[in-house]
Formats: sequence, structure tokens, C-alpha cells
Amino acid sequence: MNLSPEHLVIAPVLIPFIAGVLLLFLDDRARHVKAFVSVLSTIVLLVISILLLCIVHTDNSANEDRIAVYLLGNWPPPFAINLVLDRLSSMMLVLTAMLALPSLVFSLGRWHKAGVHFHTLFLLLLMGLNGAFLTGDLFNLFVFFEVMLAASYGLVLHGSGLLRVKAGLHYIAINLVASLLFLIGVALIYSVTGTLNMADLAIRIPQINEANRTMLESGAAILSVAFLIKAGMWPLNFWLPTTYAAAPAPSAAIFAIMSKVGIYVLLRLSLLFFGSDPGFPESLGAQILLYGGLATISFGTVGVLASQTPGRFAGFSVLISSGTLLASIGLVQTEVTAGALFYLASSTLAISALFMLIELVERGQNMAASVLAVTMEAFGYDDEETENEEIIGVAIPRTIAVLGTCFAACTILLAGLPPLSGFIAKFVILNALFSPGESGQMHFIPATLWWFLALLIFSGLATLIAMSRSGIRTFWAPPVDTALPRVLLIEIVPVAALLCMTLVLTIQAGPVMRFMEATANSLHAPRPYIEGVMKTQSAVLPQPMETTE
Amino acid sequence: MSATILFWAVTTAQIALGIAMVLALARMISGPRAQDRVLGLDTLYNNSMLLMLVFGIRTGNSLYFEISLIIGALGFVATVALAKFLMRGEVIE
Amino acid sequence: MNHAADLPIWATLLIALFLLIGAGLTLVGSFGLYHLRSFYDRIHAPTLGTSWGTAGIAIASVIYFSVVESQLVLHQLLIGVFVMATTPVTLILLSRAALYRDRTENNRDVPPLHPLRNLPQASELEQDSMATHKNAGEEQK
Amino acid sequence: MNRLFPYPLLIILLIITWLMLAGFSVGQFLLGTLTAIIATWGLAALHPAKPRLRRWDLLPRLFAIVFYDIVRSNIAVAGIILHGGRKVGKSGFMTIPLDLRDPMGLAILAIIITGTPGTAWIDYNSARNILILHVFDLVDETAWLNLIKNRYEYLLQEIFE
Amino acid sequence: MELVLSLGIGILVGSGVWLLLRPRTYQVIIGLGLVSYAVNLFIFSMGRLVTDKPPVTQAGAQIDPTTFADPIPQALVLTAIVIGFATTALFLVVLLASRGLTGTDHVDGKEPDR
Amino acid sequence: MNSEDLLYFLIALPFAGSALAAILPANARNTEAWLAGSVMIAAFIIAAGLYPFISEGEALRNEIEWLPGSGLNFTLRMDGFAWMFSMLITGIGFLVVLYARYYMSPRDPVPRFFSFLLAFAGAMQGMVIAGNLILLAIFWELTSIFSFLLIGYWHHNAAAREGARMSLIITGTGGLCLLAGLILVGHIVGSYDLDSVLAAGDRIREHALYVPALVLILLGALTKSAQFPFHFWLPNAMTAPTPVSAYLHSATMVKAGVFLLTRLWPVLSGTDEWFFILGLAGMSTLLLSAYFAIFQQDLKGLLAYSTISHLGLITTLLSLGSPLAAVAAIFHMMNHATFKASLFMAAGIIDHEAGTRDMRKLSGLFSYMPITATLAMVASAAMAGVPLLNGFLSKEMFFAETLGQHSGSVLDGMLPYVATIAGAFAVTYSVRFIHTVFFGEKARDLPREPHEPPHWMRLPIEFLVLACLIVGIIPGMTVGPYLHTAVTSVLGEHTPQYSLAIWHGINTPLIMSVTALIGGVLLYLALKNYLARCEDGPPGLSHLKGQHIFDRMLVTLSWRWARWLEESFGTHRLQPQLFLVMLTALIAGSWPFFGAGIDFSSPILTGIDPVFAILWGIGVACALGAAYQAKYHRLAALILMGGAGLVTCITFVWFSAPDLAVTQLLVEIVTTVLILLGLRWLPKRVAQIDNASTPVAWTRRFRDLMLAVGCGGGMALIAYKAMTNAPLSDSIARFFLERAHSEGGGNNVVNVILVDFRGFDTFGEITVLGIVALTVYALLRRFRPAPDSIDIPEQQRRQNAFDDNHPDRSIGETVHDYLMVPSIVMQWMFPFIILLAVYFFLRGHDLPGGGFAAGITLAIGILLQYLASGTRWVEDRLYIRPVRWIGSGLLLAVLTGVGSWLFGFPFLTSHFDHLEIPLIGELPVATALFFDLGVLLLVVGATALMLIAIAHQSLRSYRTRSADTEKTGEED
Ligand code: NA
Ligand code: NA
Repeated sequence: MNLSPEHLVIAPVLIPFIAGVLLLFLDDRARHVKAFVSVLSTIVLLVISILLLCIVHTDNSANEDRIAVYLLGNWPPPFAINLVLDRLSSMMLVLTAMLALPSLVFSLGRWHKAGVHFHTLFLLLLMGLNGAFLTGDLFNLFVFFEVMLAASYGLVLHGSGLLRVKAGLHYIAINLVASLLFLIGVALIYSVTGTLNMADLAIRIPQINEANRTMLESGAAILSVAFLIKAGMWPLNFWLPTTYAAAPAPSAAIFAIMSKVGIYVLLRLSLLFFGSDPGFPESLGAQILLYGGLATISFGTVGVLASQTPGRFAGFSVLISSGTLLASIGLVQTEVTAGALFYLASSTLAISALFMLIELVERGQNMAASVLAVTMEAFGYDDEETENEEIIGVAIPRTIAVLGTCFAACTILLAGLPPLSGFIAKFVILNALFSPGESGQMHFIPATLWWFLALLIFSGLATLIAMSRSGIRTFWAPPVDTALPRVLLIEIVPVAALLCMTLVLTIQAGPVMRFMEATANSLHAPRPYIEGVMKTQSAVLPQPMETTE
Repeated sequence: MSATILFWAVTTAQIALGIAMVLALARMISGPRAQDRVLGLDTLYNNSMLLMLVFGIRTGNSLYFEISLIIGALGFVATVALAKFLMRGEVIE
Repeated sequence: MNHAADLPIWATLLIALFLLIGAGLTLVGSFGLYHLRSFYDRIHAPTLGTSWGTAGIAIASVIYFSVVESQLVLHQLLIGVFVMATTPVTLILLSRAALYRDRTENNRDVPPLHPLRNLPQASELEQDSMATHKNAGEEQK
Repeated sequence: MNRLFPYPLLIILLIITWLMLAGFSVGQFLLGTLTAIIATWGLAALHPAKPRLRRWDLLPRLFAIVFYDIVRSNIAVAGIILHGGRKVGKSGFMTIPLDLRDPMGLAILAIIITGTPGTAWIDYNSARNILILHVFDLVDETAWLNLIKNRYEYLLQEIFE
Repeated sequence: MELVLSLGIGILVGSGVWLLLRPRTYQVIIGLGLVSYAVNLFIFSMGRLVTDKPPVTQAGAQIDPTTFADPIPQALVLTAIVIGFATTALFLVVLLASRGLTGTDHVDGKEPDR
Repeated sequence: MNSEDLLYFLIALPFAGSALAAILPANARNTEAWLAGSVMIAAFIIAAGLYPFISEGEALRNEIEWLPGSGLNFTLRMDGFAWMFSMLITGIGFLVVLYARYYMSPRDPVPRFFSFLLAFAGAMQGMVIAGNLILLAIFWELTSIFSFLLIGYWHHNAAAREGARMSLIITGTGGLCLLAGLILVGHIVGSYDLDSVLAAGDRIREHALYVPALVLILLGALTKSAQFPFHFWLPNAMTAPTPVSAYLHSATMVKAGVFLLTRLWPVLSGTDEWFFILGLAGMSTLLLSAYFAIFQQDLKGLLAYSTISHLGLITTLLSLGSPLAAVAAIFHMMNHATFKASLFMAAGIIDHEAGTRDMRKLSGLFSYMPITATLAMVASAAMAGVPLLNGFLSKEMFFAETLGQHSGSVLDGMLPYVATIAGAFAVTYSVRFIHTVFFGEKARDLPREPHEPPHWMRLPIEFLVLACLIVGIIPGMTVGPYLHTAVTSVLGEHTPQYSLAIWHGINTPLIMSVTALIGGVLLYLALKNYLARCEDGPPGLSHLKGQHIFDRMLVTLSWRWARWLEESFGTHRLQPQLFLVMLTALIAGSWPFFGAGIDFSSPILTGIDPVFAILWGIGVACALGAAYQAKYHRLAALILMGGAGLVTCITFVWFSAPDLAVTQLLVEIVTTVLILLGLRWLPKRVAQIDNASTPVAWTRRFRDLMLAVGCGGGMALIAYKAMTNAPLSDSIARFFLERAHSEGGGNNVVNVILVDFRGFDTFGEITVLGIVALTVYALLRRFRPAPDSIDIPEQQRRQNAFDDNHPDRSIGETVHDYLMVPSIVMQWMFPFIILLAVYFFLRGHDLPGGGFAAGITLAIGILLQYLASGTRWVEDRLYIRPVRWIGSGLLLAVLTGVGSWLFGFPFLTSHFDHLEIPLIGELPVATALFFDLGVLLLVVGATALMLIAIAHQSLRSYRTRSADTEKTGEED
């Protein structure tokens, strides 16, 4: 097979897809084979994602923009669909794979047995995520959003149960409405631009006449609402903590990246479509992102304090993370964007680890398990899925100590305390807000920045208060009758691995930030991206066949 | 001449079918029983199938034929399901 | 009306005739559906549309396209065949459902479950209909 | 052979259907044959009771009769609807004991009765072989009985039994 | 025609939105259905309304793009219809599961407090 | 190795030791102590060895690039001041380790203790030698975290947990504020490098952001150093093991605040803001805490308040802004560390030996432990500021400084008096400590029989007390040069002349000292009897405990208010969420029009066709009817929705989209059946007129109605505007129309777009369908019907009962009769439907149809068999494995796409050719057909899977029902 490197770009979409589909041919009892195939493909995915990142970014390429464009069906841009690999998308791919592998391994402990087709759904979720990050076409983005959402519905509902079904119902209803808004927005944009390719849109939008401009803005605004729902902006985000808390732990762990898809799209499209407009930073859209982000941080903070279960707490942490990112995007400054990207990576890893950890800790209280048991018992028919619940791996000694350490690490990460990457992330954002030196030096700092500063600090504090509250209750003052949670090695290793990644992020903060800065620079100056896409030529045939151009 | 005759015939037929659809709708809305509504829907399907056939004549284009074919061959499935629901309380036993 | 002007007048007239017959019958049928008072009367009405209503318009279409395309185009007739075959299914099912519902509601205008016997007394109908049927069955035996 | 072509008559009908849909050409004939064979396999999988057509030569006659009756009853019913009041006083149920037992024959009878305006197949009791009809214009019950028994059932019995 | 269709879309959306805001899951699914129709029509109408110009070309003929309806919105609607079908089915099953587990068909899984 | 590199060892050693300590076995008390002691002493030796490099006022610097882009580097910088702290941290650290070896019980999990202690030492060390403000903040927060862990060491004790948490929250908050403040400083200076910052004092003080930065930094420092009003965490932290208190709460942790103030003193001090904020905090802390200390009954509590008070003294000194005061502050930091550490250790010994720290119980211990008592007395004297001890020297310098003029304010004027009174209080509590514990009659009912501790345990105290004495008597010869190095490194060229003599002659400070001494003793005598019995805490203020206020505030803020806010600004209900979503969308979508308005001037209108208008009249009626009926007449609503779908479908035909119409119609049919299948499981609902007719309900409905009207109106407007907009000439549609046939091999442009130009969309779309089918299937495997819908439907019950009650009928005969004719027709329709499916599939590329339509058609065919004959009947005959269909479809689609790689083309590149087949003629064959076949297979599989999965629920609940019946016996 002619596997020239350019086909690597589509591999993040195809690998999970093919693996997931092949699993459909395996019997449900061949669980070990299924597990092997899906873990293996996720490892391959991780390797390829890292390779792709290396293709678009090497340390000495920080000042040039390398992109790889993949023309699906070999049709020339901007007519058909293409995939575009740039720094941002490759970073999101790596992040996705980095979350996927631990979540998947974690699920092997017990969750993948809680229902059928877990691995397929999981892999197809990865396909949806990767497709959404790679695609350079607005409608294709919708399609991959739907792939991702459909799989996420399946993963939220995985194992069924009252909580999950109730949460799933709300989640699905709201996301269905969001999808409809997405369609309306895309349709309006198409009606005034006549194109769907993102790069082409970036060229056409500034040239639109005044009458159509209103329509375009209306479409873009409706589209943004769809993205903001997914990103979890207040007041469109009440479903999020409930859903994430109800979702099975490995699902929630991979969902940590899902709210970031909304952020990713907002960041990419707003800068691509409107970034060339010098008035954009002061525009209403940017302001809404900024203030909405601040409101979201506030609400997340309040929720973090008010949450009674760790799951909801983690859900509200997602909101804080989203709010911070939205507000950062709303500031439309390259430095802030770079900081926000670092924050995105760090907080995603931390939240993912937290969701898995919570389940392990709660296992002591035996809540999740009992919910599952009730469902299975209530409806008479025996379930072959749960019959053979044998232990894979070894239960680890000093469980509480290990869990406690991980919990502490999560607290530190989410509260933005040193020494893990949560601190660095918060610092780089704050530092960018008050960018020292050269251009900075503003004697007047706008009130919003103060608010942002205060909220960043206060949200960290609230996280600290809430997590110390529950951490102390869980680890330091365990109720008498709590059984020691039975935690398997393959469940705690993923958590530890994610936390170690944040440590790596901290230690390697320099190179990582250089990458983020380069990413932010290309986002804010998308000319090379646009030209790179538009100039891509179709492959010419070795043997004569009708070609394009 | 041909064109005029055909135009009037087609227009009359379309309007007649349109009115027929309205009448079917009236039955769908007024009921009074579920079976009346189902009957109304079935008639609406059939009338619209005819409308599409006439539309095909009007446009001289046979591309719209499939839609009539589908209503004709498969449109009854929905009605069957509705009727069975009324009769058995369950669509598939 | 792309090709309308090219049509020979006989074809035009035939087409117009069948169109009007078909549409007219369909309209009458739908009017009946709307107008008639009892459900069992109403089920007769739409068959106007599904029989000659459909046939008329399908024939008009066949003539039109056969003349325009100068070859025999018959596929519209298939529609008529399918409609003819499937309409009874829906009507049978529907009327049976209506009958069932009317019987469980002790509607006196419908035939009894045992058509060879007389209608049961009103007093019996008020009771559990199942019991009534049971008695009826035994008596018959 | 039987497994490959389980329903020869059906295959022919299907090929005709295909040709009507896709147009008449040699290619379409071959394609249609192939499709028809596959389609009959679909039916064969369900293995429904296989109808035995004893007198298929009577089929055209049946069709002609039905065609005529439908035209006639269209006119009749349309007339009643247009002239009659809201409630058709003459409509009503009637019970007909049947002799025909073949399911396919019964199905065709039901299609004829229901497809023809003015009569509707309401209920059928297989144990007693009794049919309940609803007749739109029930002036002369024996005429209807005659129509069903002698005009349709007789022919169908000839064809199928 | 534009006026008729846009009014139609508007009323479909209005009815659908009203139903989406109702407390019973069944109302919501019907609402989703109505809004889906409207959105499909909306996307479709972005290609402008042209009668009798289906985007089916003639083999070998010279192609004048103005003589065909815009095929892109149609392709998008097709995708949207399929996805809408899938999600409707899913929502239906989830509402059934919710009804089964909670015993109620209220969207929140419990009857509102009186 | 360079001396600079040794700086890393100062930090790395403790952390490495900490990691090692953590993995040692639980009972390795001696190994742990040896390890920790070695680390401390090694670090001490390294630090000591570095003195020559910094004694000349130079700073040792070392830097590793970390995050250069943001100005954060791993910069270490040791000057005299940092060196002094390094010595305290490692030196006292060593003594504490030694002490802890004997203090900790063999049952305690010591690996954790020593691990945390070493980590804390490392963090503290890092904090003092950080050469970058952000690095400093990092280590600062680390000290908070490790101190939290140390305070909560005995976490089975609720007080320890609470104390630990409080300290973490307060110092953590302070740390975050500090970070913000330091970032502001970095903003002003343009660098976080300590050297650059220290060189930019004037710029900082003149900058507009000086005050916010100052306030934020002071918040950090004051919380850490337990200054009023943030002092209350410290007494609560006394639940920590005593070695921890001796280390953290005398020498290290609490000193971090004043360390920072001193570190930044050159750039921040000297302004009014500095003086007032810091002075007020320092003076009130100094006085109040000394007063509070008097009334403590817990030994460690007394020491804790004393510590706070002394830190207040240091803060006050720093607030004054004069270099001499700074000298005094630095000096007092050292002195306080020595005497307070020894006092804590002594208190620990008393607690350890006597079993209590309650001064009401302790009495006359001198006779049991004379040596310890003596040592404690000397240290207390130092604390009280008795001459010949180190505490006296720095206190004299303090008194002297209070007399100077600093800002001429009232605060300034009050200062000497406050200082003297606080001094007197210090004497009082020191005397009380000694007198109560060691003198008086022998305590009788002590939990344990007290005696001298092991000698090694006392050694650290002896050592520290010796230091107090030596420094107190010959300061110039001992501590003098080092202090000078420290002072110079802070004050640089501003270093004042000062002398460390014991005797300065009789001057005002001496008189103040004497006054304080005498006054303090007198006060003790006056209060002696009261104190012997009183409750913990000062009279009248005992209920006013910072802890309670803090707890209350925390609960109110972080719980009650938070929950109220969450409930007020959030919701758990779906309806408000959807309302907000749609309201937001409405506002977002219409906002651009408010500015620009809507221009209807040049619409491209096509004339209104009356039939089309009638059609939409029907559509509208159906939509409204469905909306109206959906609550109580579900079936009617479904039927009406079907009507609206039909109108939609016709509209597609009308405006040239036959493909859409076909698909819409087929989907419509399947959806109707699907919803009907579900309807069986929904609860019976009968219309209740009075239901929710309250004003609230009406308001809500009105509100919803308004939103519905708004959304509908908005959509109508936008749709109208878009439809009447002039078509674009440069739309990408042109490309597709022109090339569909020539390059895509198909005449049906929509289909060519779907399977070729935008085949990737279809690829995703079928994936969605597949995923949903799998999810539906998975969810329904766990389906549990509600109790009231578990029974078979009433119709079936009646019909079965009827059959049952008739001897000539068998069960199921009614339904058999009922379905006999329809099911024959439906069965015989099956081959025709298969034929139609093939037809739609094959012609799709050129004419309306395609894989999706074909797939649904086939699925409808299968569905029809289920409708006709029931699940069992069909499944006895047709062995459908929908998941395999789904898998095959998706696989075929992807393989078709991947196939193009073989020829070196991207995914989904299609190829087509016109094959010349004998008899049939030219046949266009496109690879896209295989892709479309994949679509077909998937659609059949997915649709069948969903429908069958729902249909199976009836069977499954039937099975459950019969199982139940067996258990409970026959029903009636
Ligand atoms: Na999300
Ligand atoms: Na009839």
C-alpha cells in the first residue's frame, strides 16, 4: 500500500474508525480481544498524533507556519472538503490521544463491561473529535460534531441507570437544539458567501457587501450560540455538570476534551473569519466571549463551592476552565491566547484525571456500583455482561495513600497551585493579561482585566476550599463503615499517568509555551493558513485520468 | 392551444387536489376518533401523491415520479402501523 | 409546461380529460371523507381517490410522457397497481380497529362479534363484554 | 431450480415491474431478471404459503370484471356523495358466509372488495369462514351477496382451489 | 412563494419551540420533529427557490449552472435529515428509558412539585 | 562544581530526602531520623560553606531557563539575608529532626512525617533563595501546602483537620494574592527577576499600580505571618505535632511573610500606604496577640499568640521604613527563631512527659524536670526581653525605633506606648508560663508521672538556649558579622550605622524596657489567681474567636451563599435551560438586524402559486395542531406531524429537490413507526382541564408563547431575507454542477456531491447513524418499563380473553383473522420493495435515489414483515444480524475510500469508467457506487437494529411478566 506520509493526516480519523468498526464483528464475549484492539489502536493514534505535531512544529520552525492540507476525494480547494493540519489542530489531536489512552485503560478495570459496544463508541468518539479538529470545512465540522455527540450520547448512557438516563435526556435535548442552531448558522453563512470552506470563507467574509453583512453576522452569531453551548458558557451550561457527573468515569474523562472542542472552534473560526478586522477585539462578539467567560468562571466558582458530590464538583471545574478560556479568547491578544492554550492543555489533563479519580474514591462509598446494580437487578433478565467480573491486574496496596496523593495533585492542579502545570497555566494567562515589559506598561488597566484577575484567583481559591473540604472528609476522616475501595492497578496508573503529564508540562513549560506562542501567532495571523489551503493542488495522476485544473 | 388546454386542466386538477388535501386535513384535525385522523392522513398521502403526479405533468419532468412511487408503494406502512396501534395497542408484537 | 405546445390536440384533450376525472373523483372522495357522518361511511370515500382518482391521473401522465418522449412510458401505472394493492390493507386494518374500538365501547351501531346471532341485549352490553361473549359462545354450542 | 427460482410467476411480475420502472432494453432486462431473482429469495426466506394457481387463464376475466365494477361503483359512490346528505341512510353492515378458503384467494377478494368504492371488508372469522362487509349503498342486500358470491368468489375459487 | 414558505418555516419553528418548552418528553420529541422540518426547509431555501430545475444534468449536454437549483443546500439537507432521523430515534429511546426508570414522562424525570 | 551550582543542592537535597523518606517502611523511625538529620546537616554545611562567596555583599546567582517567554526562570540567588534564613532553616531543621526522633511515637507513621518535613524544608529553602518573584511565589505556595500536610499529620483528630484546612485556606489565599501582586510588580518592572525588581524601587513606588500591587503583596505576607486580622489560623495550627510547631511556627513558615516584606523592603517601603497598612496591622497584632497570649490555658496556645505578637513586632519595625528599624527587624527574626523554637520544644517535652498542656493542671514541674525547667526559663526570659539574652537586644532596638518620627500621624505617636504595653504583656505571659508550669505545689492528677526527657531530646533545646545566651551577651562577636552581611544585602548602600552593644546607657528605650518588665510582673501578680482558673481566652472576648468567625464565614460564603447563588443563577430543569438556549439564539440571531435593520426593497420574488399556498395552509394547520394536541392526544399529534412532514416533502419537490423529497418521505415513514413503537411505553394521559391553571403557570405559558412567536417570527424573517437575496454568482455550486458528470461520473449532482465531492460528510453521517443504532441497542438492553406499562396492552388482553373464553377459538385467533389478509399482501410486497430498493440504489448516481433511500426502503420492507407477522414469526425465518450489516456497511465505505491510496490518491478519491458490457451496452461504473453500497448496508442495519430493538421490548417485558406471574400466582 502506498502509505506516503501525507495520508498520515487522515489517520487520526480513520484509525479509530476502522478499529471501532472491526470490533463490531467480534462477539461480545471476546472482550479481551476488543480491549486489546482498542488499546492498540489508541496507542497508534497517540504515536501518529505526536508525529503529526512534529511535522507541523519543530523547535527551529517556531517562526514559520507549516500546514498540511489533505484533499478528500482529491478535489481542489475550496470546493470539496479538506483536512487541515496546523499547530492548533495537531495539539488538539495529541491532547485527545493523551486523554484517550488513559481513559480507555481505565475503562478496562470494570466500565467496559457495563454495557455493549463500549469500545466502538469510545473509538468513534475519538474519530469525531479528531475529525472536528482536522476539518477545514464548516459543514463537515457539523458532521464531525454530530459523530462526536452521537458517540458521547452513547457513552453518557453507557451502563444505563437512573442518573445517567435523566442526565442524558437533558444533555441530548439541549445538544439537539444546539445542532439545529449549528445548521441554521451554517446555512445562513452559505447563503451569503456561497462557500463552506473555512479558508475560502476567511477570504470571502471581509469582501461581503453591507446588506449581506447583517445576514452573515446573524448566522455567525447563531453558530456561536451552538458552540457556546458546547463550550459551556453561562447561561447555556447548566446541563454540563449534571451530565459529566452522571457519565461513567472513563466517558467523563474523555469528555474533558469535548467542552474544549467548542472552545477550539470559537478560537479558530472567530480569528479566521473576523480576525483580520481591526475592530474585532472591541466588537460585540469578542465582548460577549469575554464577559460570558467571566460569568462562566463566576458560576463555575459558585458551583464548585456549592456542589455536594465530587462528580458535580468536577463538572463545575470544567465550567471554570471553559470560562477562563472563553474570557481569554474574548480578549483577542496573541499572548493571552498562547497562555490560554497552555491552560487548555493543563486543565483538560487535570479534569480528566479528576473524573477517573473521583470514581475510584467514590467506590469506597459504593455509590456508582449500587446504581448499576439496581438497574441490572430491577429488570429480571440476567446480564451476561456482568457475570464474569474477574479482576484484571492486581489491587494495589496503600490504596488510600495513592488515591490521596492523586487527589492532592488534582487539587493543586485545579486550584492553580504550584508545582504542577495548573499554576504555570494561570501564571501565563495572568502574565499575558498584564504583559510586562515592552508593549505593556499601561498605567491604566481596564476593569475587566481586574475582574478577570480576581475571578482567576477566586476560582482557584474556591476550588481549594471545596476540594480540601471533600478531600479531608474522604481521606482524613473516613466514616467508620467505609470499605476500602478496591482499586486496580490499571485504574490508578492512568490517573497517575495524566498527572505525570502535567508534571511534564510544568518542567517542559519553556518549549511547550514556545509552541503555544507559535500557535497563537499563526491563529492571529492566519494568512499563511488561508493561502496554504487555497494553494493546495490536487494530486496528479500517475496514469491518465480526467484531472482537475 | 394545446398549451392552454393543458395549463387549465393541470391548474384545475392541482387546485382540486389541493382542496381535496384540505378536506383530508379537516378530517385529520376534527377527528373525532383516532381512526378518522388516520384515515385523513392516509387520504392526505394519496392526494399529495396525485398532486405530485400532476406536478410532473405540469413541469414535463419525470424526475418527480419517484416520490409518487414511494408514497404509492410505501406510504401505507405508516398507516398500517397507526391502525395496528389502535387495534392491538402495539405496533410490533 | 416545457413540451405542452408540441402536444397533438387529441393527446391534450385526453390528458385533460383524465386529469379532470382523476382530480375530480379524488376531490369528491375527499369531500366525502370530510362530509360523511359515520366512520364506516367515510372509509368508502377515499377509495374514489385510490381507484379511479389515481388511475385517471396516472393514465394522463402515461399519455403525456409517452407522447412527449415518443416511447411508451408506463411506470406511472405501477403507482396505480401499488396503490390498488396497498390501500385495502390500510382500510381493512383501520376499519377493523374502528370496529374493535366501537365494540369495546359498546357502540350499538356496529355488528356484534357473532354475526349469525342477534344483537345482545343492552343490559348485557353494560356488563363486561367478555362475559357476554362467553355466554353467547356457550349458548351457541 | 426450485431454490433458485422459487416463484416463477412472481419473477415474471417483478421483471415486468422492473422494465416498467427502468425502461425496456436488453440490459435492463438482464438487470431486472437478476434483481427479480434476488427479490424472490427475500420472499422465499419468509416461506409464506405458496399459492397454487390452478386456472390462471381466468385471471384476465377477473381483472376485466373488477375493472368494470370499479368504474361503475366510482360513478355510483361519487353520485351518492354529491347528492346525498351527511348521513347515508342506506349504508350498513352485512354478513356473508364464504366458501373460499384459500388465503391468497381471500386476499384478492379482500383487495377487490375494499378497493372498489362502496364496499369495505371489515371483519373475517376464519373459524366460521364468515365475512362482514360494510356497504355504502345497502339498498338490496341480495344483490350485494350475489355480486360477491357469484361474481368474485366463484371465480376466485376456480382460480385457486 | 418566498413569503409563503418563510411564513411556513416560521410557524413550524414557533410550534416546535413551543413544544420544546413543554414539560412532557413526548411534546419535546414532536417539537424536535417540527423544528427539524423547519430547519431542513431553511437550509434548503438558502439555495433560493427555483421551480423545476432539479440539479440533475443531462449526459453530454453543455451545462449552464444557472439552469439548475443549487445542489449544495440539498446535499446538506440530506445529511441533516439523516442525522436528524438518527438523533430523533435516540431521543425517543432515551425518553422511553427515562420513563421506564423514573416512572414519569416529565422531562426532569420527576413530577413537578405542586 | 561551582559554588553557584551548590544552590541547587540546598533545594534538591531536602526534596530528594523527602521522596526517599516517603518510600521507607512505616516502622523505620531511626532510619527516617538519620536520613532527615543527614539531609538537614548536609544542607547546613553546604549553606555555611557558601558564606565566603556572599560575605562581601555580593549575591550568588544561578539561573536555568524555564519559561523565558513569560519571564519565569529557575533563578536562585543567595545573598546575606537569604543565607541567614538558610542557616536557620537547616540548623533549626536539624535540631527539630533530632527532637522529633524522640518526640514521635513508634506508632506514628513517621515516613510521612519526615517526608513532609523535609519537603517543607526544601520549599522554605527555595523560597528564601528564589531569585525570581514567580519562583518565590511557587515555593511560597509549596510551604503552605506542606505545612497543611504537617499540621494535619494527626488527621484522625478533628481539630488537626480543621486547623490544617484553615491554615491552608488562609495562607493559600494569601499566596494567590501574592502571586497577583508579584505579577503586577513584574508588569511595572518588566521583569520578575529579583535583581531587576530590587533595582527598580523608584519606578515601582511611583507607578499607578503601586497600591494594588502593594495591597496584594501585603495580603500574602500578612496572612503567612499570621498578622491581624488573619492571625487566627496559627493558634489552631497548634494541633500539629510539636516538632512541627517548633519548626514552622517559630523559625520558618511564619517567618516567610516577614522575610518577603524584608526582601521587598527596599522597593516597596517608605510610602504612606506602606506605613499605614503595615503599621496598623503590625501594631494591632503586636498588642492584641500579646494580650491574648496572657489568657491562654494551652501552653502551645500561649506560645502561638506570643509568636503572632513577635511577628507583629517585626512587621511594625518593617513598616517604619527606616533602615535602622529594618536592621532591628532582621535581628529580631533570628532571635525569635531561636528562643521560640526552644520554647516550643520545651512545651512539647512537658506535654510529652506530663500528658497535658493545660496550664490549669500543670504545676510544680520544676522538681520533676529541673534541667528542662531551667532551659525553658532562660528561653522565656529571652522572649520577655530580659537583658543578657538575645531577645533583649532586638527589643531595645525596637523601642528605640518607636521613638523616631516616621509620618507624624497619630499612629506614629501611639507607637511607643503600644510597644511598651505589648512589652509588658510579653513579660506577663512569659512569667506566667514559667511560674504556672514549674513552680507552685506539685500537680497531682497529671495523666502521666513526669520526669526528664531523654537527653538527646533535650539537646536541641540546650543548644538553642545556649545560642540565646551567647548572642545576648556577646552579640558583636558572634552574630554581628553575619547580621551585617544580611542587613547589607537588604539595605545595600542605605545600611545604617548600628551597634549591637548590650549597654547603650540609660535612655528612653531602657526606661521603656524596665517599665515593661516591672509592669508585666505586676500585671501577672494581679491576674495570677484569675488566670489559674479562667476559661481559655481573654475575658469578654473569649467567645470572639477568629476561628468561629472564620468557620461561620466559610460556611456562609462557600456553602450557603454559594448554594443560593447556584440555585438562583442555575437550574437543574430542562425547560428553563431550553428557554435560555433559544432566547439566546433569538437575541444573537436578531441582534445584527437591530443595528442594520431589514431591507425588503429589492426582493427577488416568484409569484405565489395558489396550490402552494394551500399546501402551506395545510402545513401550518398541521404544525399548530400538533403543537396543540401533543400533550393529551399523542396519536393525533403524531398524525399531524406526519402531515407537516408531507408538506415539507412536497415543498422539496416543488422547488426542484426530488432527492430530498424521497429521503424525507422515507425517513418520515420510519420515524412514524418508531414513535408509535415508543408510544406504547408512555403513561396514559387524560385531559385535565384544571391542571396547572394557576397564574404562575399561565405566566410561564405566556412567556413560552412569546418566545415561540419570537423564534418563529425571527426565522421567518431571516428565511425571507435570505430567499429573496440575489443569488451569488461565485458560489461553489457551479463547480459541482459543471463537473458532476464529467468528473464524478453521475448526472444527479446531489448524489455525486454526497458520495464523491462531499463523500466525507456522508462518511461521517453514516457513522452517526451507526453510533446511534448501537447506542439505542445498548440502552434498550437495560430497558426497564414503568410498572404501569408492563402489562400487555388492553386491546390484546381483551382479544386474548375473548379467544380464551370461546372453546372454538384458540388464543391469537382474533389477531390472526384480523391480520390474515393484510399480512398476505404485506408479505408479497416484500419482493417488490426489495426490487424498489435495488432500483433506487442503482439509479442514484444519475437520478433521484441512492444508497440511503435504498437502504431505508429495504429497512421498511423488513419492518413491514414485523408489522405483518410479529417479531417471532419474522425472526424464525429471517436471520437478520443488524450489527453485522452496520459493520459491513461502514467497512465497505472506508475500504472504498482507502482503496484510492493504492493509486496514490487521497481518501475517497473516486474513479469511474464506462464499461462496455455485451448485450447491456455501456454501463457507467463508479467506485462511488461501492461507497453508496456501504451506505445502503449501514442504513439497513441501523434502521433495522433500532426498530427491532424497540420492538423486542414487548417480548422482553412479556417474559418478565410471566416470570412475575409465576412468583405471585395467577392474577384474578
Ligand atoms: Na461538551
Ligand atoms: Na371499498
